[in-house]
Amino acid sequence: MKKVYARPAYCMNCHLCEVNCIVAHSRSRDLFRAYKRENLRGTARVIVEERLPLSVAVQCRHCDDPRCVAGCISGAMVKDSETGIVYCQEDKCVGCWTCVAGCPYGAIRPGEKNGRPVPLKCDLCREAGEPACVAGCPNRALVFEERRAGA
Amino acid sequence: MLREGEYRIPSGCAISGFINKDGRRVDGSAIIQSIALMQERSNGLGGGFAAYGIYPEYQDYYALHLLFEDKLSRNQVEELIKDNFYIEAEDRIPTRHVRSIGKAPLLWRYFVTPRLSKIEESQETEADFMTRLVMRINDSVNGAYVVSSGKNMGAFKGVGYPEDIGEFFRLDEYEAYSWIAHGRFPTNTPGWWGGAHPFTLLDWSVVHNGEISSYGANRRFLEMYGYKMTLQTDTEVVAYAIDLLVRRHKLPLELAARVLAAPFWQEIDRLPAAERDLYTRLRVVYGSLLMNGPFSIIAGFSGGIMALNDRIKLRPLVAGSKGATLYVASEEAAIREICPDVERVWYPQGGEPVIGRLEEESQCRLSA
Amino acid sequence: MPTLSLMPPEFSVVRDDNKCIKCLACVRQCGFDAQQYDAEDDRLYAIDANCVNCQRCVSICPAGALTIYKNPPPMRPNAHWTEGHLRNIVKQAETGGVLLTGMGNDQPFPPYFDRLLLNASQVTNPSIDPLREPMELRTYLGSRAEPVSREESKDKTRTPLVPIETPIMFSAMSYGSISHEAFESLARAAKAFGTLFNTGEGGLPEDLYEYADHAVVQVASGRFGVHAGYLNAGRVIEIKIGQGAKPGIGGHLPGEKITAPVAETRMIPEGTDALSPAPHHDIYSIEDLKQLIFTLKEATRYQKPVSVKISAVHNVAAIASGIARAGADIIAIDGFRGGTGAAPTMIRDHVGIPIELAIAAVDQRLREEGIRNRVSLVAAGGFRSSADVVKAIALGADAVYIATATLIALGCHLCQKCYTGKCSWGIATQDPYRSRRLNPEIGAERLYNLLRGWSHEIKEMLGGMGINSIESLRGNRLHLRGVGLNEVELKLLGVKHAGEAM
Amino acid sequence: MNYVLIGNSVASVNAVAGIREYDREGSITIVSAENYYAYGRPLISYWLEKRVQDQDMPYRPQEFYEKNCVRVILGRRAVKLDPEARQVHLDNGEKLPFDRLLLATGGRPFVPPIAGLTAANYFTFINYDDVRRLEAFAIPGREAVILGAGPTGLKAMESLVQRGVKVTLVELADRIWAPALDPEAGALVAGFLQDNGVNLYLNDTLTSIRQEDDGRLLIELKSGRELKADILVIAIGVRPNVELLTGLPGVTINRGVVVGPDLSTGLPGVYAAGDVVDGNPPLLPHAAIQGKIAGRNMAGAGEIYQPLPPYNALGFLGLHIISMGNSAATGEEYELLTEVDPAALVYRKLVLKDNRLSGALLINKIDRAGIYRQLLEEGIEVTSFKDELLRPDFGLLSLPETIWQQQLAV
Repeated sequence: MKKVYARPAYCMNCHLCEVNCIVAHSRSRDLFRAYKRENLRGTARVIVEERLPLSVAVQCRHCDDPRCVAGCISGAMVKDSETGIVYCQEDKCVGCWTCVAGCPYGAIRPGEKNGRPVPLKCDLCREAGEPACVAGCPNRALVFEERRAGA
Repeated sequence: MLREGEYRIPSGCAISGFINKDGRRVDGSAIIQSIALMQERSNGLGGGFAAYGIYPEYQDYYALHLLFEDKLSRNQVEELIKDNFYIEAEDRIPTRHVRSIGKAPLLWRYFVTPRLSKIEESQETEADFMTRLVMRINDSVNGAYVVSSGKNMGAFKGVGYPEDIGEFFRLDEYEAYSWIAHGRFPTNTPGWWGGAHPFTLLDWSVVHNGEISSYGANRRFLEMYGYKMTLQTDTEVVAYAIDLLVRRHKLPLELAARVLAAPFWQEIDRLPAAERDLYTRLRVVYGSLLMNGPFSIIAGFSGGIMALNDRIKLRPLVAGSKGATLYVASEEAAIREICPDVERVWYPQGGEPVIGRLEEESQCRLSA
Repeated sequence: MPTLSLMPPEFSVVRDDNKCIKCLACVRQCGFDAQQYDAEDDRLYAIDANCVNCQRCVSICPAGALTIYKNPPPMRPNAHWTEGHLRNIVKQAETGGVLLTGMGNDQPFPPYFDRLLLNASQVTNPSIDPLREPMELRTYLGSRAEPVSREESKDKTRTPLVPIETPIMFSAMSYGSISHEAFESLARAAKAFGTLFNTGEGGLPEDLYEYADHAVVQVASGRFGVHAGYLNAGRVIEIKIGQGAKPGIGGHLPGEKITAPVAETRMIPEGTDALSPAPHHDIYSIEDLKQLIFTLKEATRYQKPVSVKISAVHNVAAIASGIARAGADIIAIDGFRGGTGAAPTMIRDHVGIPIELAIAAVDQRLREEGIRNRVSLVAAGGFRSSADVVKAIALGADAVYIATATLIALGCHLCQKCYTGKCSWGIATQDPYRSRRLNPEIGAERLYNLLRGWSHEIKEMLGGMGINSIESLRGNRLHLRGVGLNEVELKLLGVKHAGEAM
Repeated sequence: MNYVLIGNSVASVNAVAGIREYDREGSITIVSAENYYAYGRPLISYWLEKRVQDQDMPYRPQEFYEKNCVRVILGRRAVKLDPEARQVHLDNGEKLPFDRLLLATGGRPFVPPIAGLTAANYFTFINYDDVRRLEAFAIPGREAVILGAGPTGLKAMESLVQRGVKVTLVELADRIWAPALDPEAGALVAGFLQDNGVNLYLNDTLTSIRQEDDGRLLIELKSGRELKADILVIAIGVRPNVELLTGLPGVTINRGVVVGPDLSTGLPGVYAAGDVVDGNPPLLPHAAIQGKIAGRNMAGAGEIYQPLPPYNALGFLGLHIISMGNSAATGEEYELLTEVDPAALVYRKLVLKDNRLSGALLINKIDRAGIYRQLLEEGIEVTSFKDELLRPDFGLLSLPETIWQQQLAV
């Protein structure tokens, strides 16, 4: 399947992937509303790790046998059998965070939206086509591509 | 590559020429008839002819056709000529009165041979010596202009429609194995007798239809080799370029044509290795002689003519043949006018030279 | 001990808090520590004095919240004592040093390119549409042997000609002065487009030898990175005598920029300053140059044309003639607008002559001497657009070198702080945190696009002039007209004034 | 191929998915003793709190069963397995033939013998039905006693507190959730609970229970303390439901059913997954993973199940705990890395043994916890980055480059 791959050699630590992710997952899809009205600062589903000069955007790897799905007590977290995308049906999530304990990449963070728990994890912007982090990466440090046949 | 054959423009020049490859000499009435047909391509501001084989009796002498604005310039030139040449014969070029021709300059011709001592002094070849002298007259003698300077050939040109110019110069009284002619629609030079076509150097004569956009580049390249562009027109660069390439750099005429109208790189890249190398070197070394922009030319030389289009054929050029005669002209009608039963007519591709030469036998006969 | 600064900051960083989303991209990207974040107060602020107006923060800010303003001059208006002079004096009063700067001469000398206009066809000859007709920009560099004959030349001391698909090459910028990423971008774009890049004086990194066939490998007075493999790998060898930004001056790459890979490429110890002497100490005269030219040709078995690069100085025509006669195949002339990673400000701004005049003079001189075909002439120094390129070629250049334009294409905003090694755009730096901002894949694309755009524009200008091959433009000064130039200038440039006929 | 899955929870549902990865054709039948489609059992506390409604209970939507062609028999108990005939007998007499059978019957609450305990006066906290019954009792102002302060007891506590019930926790051990929390963490959590109005009696247990005349319960503790309550919840563990296999030839039963590495029991074609399996921590992720692998193996995959150390995420009243492995360990043989911030109720402890992660306990700062779990499960030596482990920016880049490069390339 097509996944987002980080190319650390080109990651310049701007964290714009986080910004674009936040906007893409906001209600308004608008930068200013997302930050200023929806107060979504810090809710990115991609995590830029820094060990300067190295930095890298870490996000869900959409595993074949996802631990987050296996551990989900409510059945909110699923892997789409067609697309392979692992995503959370957010209105089913109860916020137990077993997924947080399960993810080997630490790519799921506990979050909250409108008073409800939301696991902050990449859903490959499954409704938009190209993930916002990739589309907005100014240095092509993130690419959205197929690397493994049949996966 | 554009192969429309013609660039449709209501103005333009007319060119026409033919050669009897068997050496048969004919008078000027046919060429006048041919060029006259294309009168609408001229505007009465210039016409001219070059004829080869017209002076068999002086075939070993350079026939200098000169025009002088005044006596003073003639005196200056004659002094120069006398210094450098033996004059075998000289006379006023015969003309007849034609009403449409305005005031003509003084028109003289000299049959000369260079003084050996002068050539030795200059450490030049005879041809270079001649070239330099022609340049010097054109360049430094105000009011004097060398119309032609080859052997057994001559150019006749002036301000007027070409058929009137032909009448004026009594071309029906000359016999030549090849004739080229030009009717002019001046674009970027004033109507001046010296500015009419053909342009000549030594045996070379060129008539040209078009405007050479690379003129500046061509000119500055030729200047490097001592050519002096004094005539404020593009056409002379063609004559000088051919002179440089063929006479001085010893390129076959066919290859010289491939310099003036070079193949595109994409064509060169497709050639077999040896050819590719040759054509690459030609373009690289003589790139500045690429005649860029629309043109069709007829170049006359001793023993032949060559017609050539620019490489994307932005000006008309037609060729025809019958028996031993090769015709080239701006328009097919101009050929049919003088050869109604022409056997073959074709439109040469851009950059593809059409060359007619005297057959070897007639060459010998004519120079005998 | 901190002393009172006599000068207020040159720039103000203004943040629109209504827009700022505090993503901190500006803080992370500022190469000069001007952008700051106070985590305790969750507050962003700027240290204006650090700002060099490189615009990195402005460009990266997703909210468009940043603007950098030039502060008003810190004094009464004074036409003689300009702000620049004041700042320089104060700086020198503080440091006692030589003023250093980067990039090219930024002073308001007359730009001749802007006083030249091009011709176009109307009626009497057709203009040519480059979208419909072939339009040829291929240019061959090297010495042209004449006359041409059917037989190939037997002369084994003739170096081959080198084709480039557009008359634009990338000028010398050394690895060390620019980042590996920038260097690689140039190499990749040159290869993709079929032109050449120039290694500058710092050698060619081992991992980029795959691009060597598109490299002009430079041999400069420091001889950094020069070895037989390097010379033989390149397509053209260039002896660098001078540089337009600093004629008569050597180079100095500070030790901080000599990282391990740079040191390895340059073949000098890591962390040591790389000093290029002002002259080549084996070239004190034209015959010495000839020896070096033939040494290099011998070392490469006459398979590489040799270029000699000089600054455009007052006697440039005669010097160029000498270089041609010394056996160079290419002469590169770098005008006074040429850029640099580091130069003394006074030199950069006050030495040398405009490339337009230099190229006109050299081309004319070589033609007068009948040796123009012996060399290719490459013009460099401040080419800003395809029109500049066209004008230079019409003046007589075979091709041009561009460098500042390539850096701008890669993100450079001409802040002129290359010599600090802190380049926010990842270009003039060896700091991996900064250099990784320039993804060579993107850089190469941008450079390719630049070449593509300029080349297409050149084709359109050629077509307008009614010619379909670049060689018909070379030295074709009839297609140029001067505007507002005096007689001496017109004569030197060999052009007529606008309004004069062909 | 006939697949019969006994039990209707995450193990069975995952087994369906596992089977269907390899076999799109075979018929699958699920037999559920409960009257509900599979739901995640931990959801019951959320249901009681009304944070989850009835319609959100199912673990998978109806389409899941349709898409995978699963027949679900609800409300029927499998009472007998006939290995000869390869049939399962249901409590209504129906006989289901099988080629492959999965035992995923889970466990049932362990209820100790306590004087006075009757079916009517206590609750367990395992099933949907448990909380449906409890719902009517759990009304504001009432008092509840919960026996057992493990995960189940704590979740029961949370839901009751949220419903306005006053809760008292009674725990036999010396601290809350003793297998996961060390004493320091236990104290931290105890303090938190007390701050939230929960009574807590440690080192204690119930000895008797009696219904008073007012209908309330009088509960006597071992310590002699007497408690009055309206609700009693017993939450001290589960026992595997192994009856179906008991006594069959080839089957070994300890506490649970003993399985081989491929999750097969000793009976040909019969597999087991989830809480019924011997030695398996009664945790949802483990059941799900086993179910998936058992399903694949039933369809012929031949996959090995590597026993996983326990890991669990538990949240109550806004406190979040993730524990894994040997999280309560304290002994000399362990190296402990800790970060404690009592004011913020933050406690992070990593248990190292031989420079490998042996356990981890994270309270209220649980970001990136899965990386620790991975290090623990894979037994990765952490010496080279030990000082990174508790850094606030700990992440993949803390690991050796070869590892994170590989991780990012997945």
